[in-house]
Amino acid sequence: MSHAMDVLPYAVAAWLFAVGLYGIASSRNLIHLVGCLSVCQSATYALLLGLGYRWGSVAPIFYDHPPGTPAVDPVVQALVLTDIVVGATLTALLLVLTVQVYKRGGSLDPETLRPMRGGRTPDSAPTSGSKAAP
Amino acid sequence: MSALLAVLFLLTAASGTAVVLVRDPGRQIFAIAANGLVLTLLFTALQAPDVALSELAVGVAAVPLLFLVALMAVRAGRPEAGSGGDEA
Amino acid sequence: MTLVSLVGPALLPLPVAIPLAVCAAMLATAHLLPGRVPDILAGLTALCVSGLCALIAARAADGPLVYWFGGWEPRDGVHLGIGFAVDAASGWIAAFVGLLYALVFVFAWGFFGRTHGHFQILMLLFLAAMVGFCFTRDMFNLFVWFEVMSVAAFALTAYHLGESAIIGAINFTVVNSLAGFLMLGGIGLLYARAGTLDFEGIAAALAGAGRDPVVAGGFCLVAAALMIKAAIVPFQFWLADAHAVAPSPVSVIFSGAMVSLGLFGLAKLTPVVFGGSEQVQGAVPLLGIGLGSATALLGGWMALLQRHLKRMLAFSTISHAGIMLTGIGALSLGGTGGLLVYVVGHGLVKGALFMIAGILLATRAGIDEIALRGLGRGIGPAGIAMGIAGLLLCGLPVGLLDQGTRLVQGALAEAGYTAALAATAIGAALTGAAVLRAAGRIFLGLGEDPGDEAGAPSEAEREKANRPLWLMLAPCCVLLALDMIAPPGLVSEHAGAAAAAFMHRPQGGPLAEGPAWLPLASVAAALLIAGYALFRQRLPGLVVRPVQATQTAPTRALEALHSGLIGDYAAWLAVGLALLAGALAFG
Amino acid sequence: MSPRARLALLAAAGLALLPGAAATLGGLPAFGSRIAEYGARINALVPGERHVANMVSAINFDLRGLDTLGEEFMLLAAITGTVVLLRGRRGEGMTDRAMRRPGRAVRPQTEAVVLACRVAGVLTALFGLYVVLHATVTPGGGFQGGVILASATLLVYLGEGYVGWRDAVRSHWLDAMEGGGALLFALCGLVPMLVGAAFLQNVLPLGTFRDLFSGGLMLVENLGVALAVTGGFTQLFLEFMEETRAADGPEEPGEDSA
Repeated sequence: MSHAMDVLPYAVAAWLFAVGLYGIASSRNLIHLVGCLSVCQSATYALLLGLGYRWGSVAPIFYDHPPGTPAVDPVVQALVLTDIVVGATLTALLLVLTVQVYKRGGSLDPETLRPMRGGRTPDSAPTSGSKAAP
Repeated sequence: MSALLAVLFLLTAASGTAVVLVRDPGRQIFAIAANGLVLTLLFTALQAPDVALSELAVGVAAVPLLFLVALMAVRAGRPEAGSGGDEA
Repeated sequence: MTLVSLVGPALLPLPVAIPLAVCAAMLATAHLLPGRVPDILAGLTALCVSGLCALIAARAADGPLVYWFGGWEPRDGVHLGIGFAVDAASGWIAAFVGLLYALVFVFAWGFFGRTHGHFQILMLLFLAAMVGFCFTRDMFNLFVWFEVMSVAAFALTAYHLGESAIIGAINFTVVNSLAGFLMLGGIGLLYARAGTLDFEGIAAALAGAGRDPVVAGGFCLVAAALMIKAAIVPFQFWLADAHAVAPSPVSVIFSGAMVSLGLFGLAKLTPVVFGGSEQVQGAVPLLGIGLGSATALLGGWMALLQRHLKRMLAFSTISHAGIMLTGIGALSLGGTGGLLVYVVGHGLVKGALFMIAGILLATRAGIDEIALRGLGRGIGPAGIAMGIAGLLLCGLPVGLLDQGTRLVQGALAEAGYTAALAATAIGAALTGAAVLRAAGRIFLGLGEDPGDEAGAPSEAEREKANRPLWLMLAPCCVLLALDMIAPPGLVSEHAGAAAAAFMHRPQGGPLAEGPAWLPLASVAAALLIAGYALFRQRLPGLVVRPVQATQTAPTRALEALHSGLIGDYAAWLAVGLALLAGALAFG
Repeated sequence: MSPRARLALLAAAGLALLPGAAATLGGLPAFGSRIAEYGARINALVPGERHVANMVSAINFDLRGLDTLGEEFMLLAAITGTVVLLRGRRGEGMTDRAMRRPGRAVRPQTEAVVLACRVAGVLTALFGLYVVLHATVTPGGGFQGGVILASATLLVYLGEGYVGWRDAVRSHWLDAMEGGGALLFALCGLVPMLVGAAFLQNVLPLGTFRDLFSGGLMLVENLGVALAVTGGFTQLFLEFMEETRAADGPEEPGEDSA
């Protein structure tokens, strides 16, 4: 059990979040972006389960092993279960939104889809007079 | 055990990176399913069979399926705004 | 007070469980329920939640109530289950949230027809999650309610299914999902260090932590998540996209309760969980004062630039969130007490304003300030309400919002943060000015004739006009009245004790109030700015030209920043994390 | 911001975060060295106190049942939201019955495919039921089993075709299942309060350790979750499939719901 292994799981978690964030920042397709978001989420799985592991322990299910056998942390596993549900719900919702936005905007590229800006008031127009460019 | 876990963690990082780098959504679905599979293996190795089973049902089956359906809907659908020149 | 004394901790799960059970039953029988039943049921449930929370809050005045779910009480100092702990402040905030929902259900009466009660189901879930968020004393449970809140909010944002609404909802969903992941990561770090998820348990484990990078990292991630919810610079971008496009009844909840709850959570965790961490206690003033002032100014400035009413109100919410954050930054009983009062006052006033925007959308089929010029003449009461709300927003010395402002400003003055004090006053003045200008233009027909400018650059919007005006106006007036009738003595008497219980600190003396002239100065400045905007064409060019010249560059830059691109928002999120980490490293 | 400027900003922020992240991750206990007090205490205590073998299920349904309650309602919120967002345009009444769109030939499936899907569907459903029922003994539980059960209904779609599937699966039944399951879970919390116990307190007989019917109230909660998840995920699949179909036929006149 080398020293590198001591932090590898945590480093992998940090890497997954960073690479997912990079994907979101650079994505040109909303469906791809949703995939990147799920990568960010898998960072939390890796971190939590990594924190709850102990060398030489069994799963926290005392069916084949008698109670009292050293087992890994069941709490983080319960947390990750909830997390997976969160991930599935978010993915479903985002994909629905993506499909709907395509039906209206005709594009999946976030660069060409922009939310309503509403324009600015003519009073605050930087150019002279009230002819603000919307 | 240590080597196996190290390999699985590195594979997780690699498959996650692949999901980001495969920019074509059609191919990305395979990367997503592969990522789900790697995570399932990792969870099993981390002594979390409950989580692995969930990930198998959700990450390998349900979520890629949703992606696939969304992609099909987008490929087949024509936007109402009447912008011509789309596929299909 | 016999009723109150009968209340025991056994009541604590009910405000969460009742709305959940009602909405599950409503979904199960969705296709059987006749027309108005979901409306009535949802409104009554919200009222019931509000009443229960008020009872609990009244009882908690003597000391926090604690409840252990499943009967799992801590054993040998290990917290096995999930607990709720309610102090008076948390209870009153939850009661306020319930009341806001009840009024929104009245406001939205019949608004969402033909939907098998889906709107009511989502709103009740949203309500239950907020109450759970206020009551819980468990980190992961906090996360669960945070996520339930988010998921319900995502779906509600896109309810109209316009293109803007969907893009706004996507931006909102992506940014807030990232917030959820950050929070969970932070909880993982804290769990690794403390070995428990209970607030008090973590606090005890961290008591002698000193400078621990894991604790600092955990705080960084959790605080970032809560600040994203609260739309603090540089995490604020999603808010304007989402609040501007959500249906107005939903916007009332977003601005009135959801955003402030992010700050409520931060205000609770900072002293209760991280009280023992030097690093956190050093960084919070830096972050709260710095980011809070920046947010107050930026939100106010951006609000003044908008002609889309709901977008303007959204930026004003950002500005007020900044003011509230400075209250946390003061790290004192006064600052936190002020924040708690401010949350309620701001929620009441901002809720009323979004209702007025909804009234305009329904009766005048428009939301663009320029296009609506003079069109509000037929609905005078709404105009009066908007004027009053605008004045309250910038600091009219009446009511809850004003008392919150005074307490926050008092705490800032006491701690010697003069710049932040000025920022709170200026931010309030700018947002008030934007509202007053819009009220003057829409309801009095002031300002120059827009000519062909009148065509709104955004897509045409309207909301269902199937409700009588009085039905929409009544909840709006109730909100404003509630803000204004709050007796000053009551708040100043109890705020100190409530804040002490909220922060788990010994009670101090009476809370300091800010200089009395400062809110008045804000009001004067707001009137001046609004007047300038409306009567600009009658002023000599000598005055107008220099003012315009100074506006050009910053205005352009700010607008370019709010690009609406999700990629940009992700990059800013990383910048915000770096700022938090920097403050923790040097604080 | 141009994409390049944005990535530069992101990279700068990432670099600034690097030392802090390194310090934080380095400060964590070495991977695999120990587990938290909370988890260790549960492993030691719960098999005796609740007679269940699966600690994760015990946490999900008993010790931290409130989290699962919230999670179930999060799912409910997401699925209600999905339904609202997808039906809003299609018009609500459309999804309650099978639609036979004109001009679209129903593609007959070969006997072999129908048979294969029926067999596979039944097997998947049985496996799903197995996973649901063994929640307290072996890995699995209502959530995992529910997702598998929902997938089984998809095999009906493959085998019987769209119309057969729509005839078999009615939207309001799914609503009833989803809402009913969630309600059952909520009642599991509320009913013990009537007898003076705490919310979600396990008041039922606990059964024997390693037995299928061990865990008391957990079994009921598990059933509620299974119902809610099966109904919810089937609804989700149904709505998504509807979306691919809507594009095949002539465009329906869209109606906004609000």
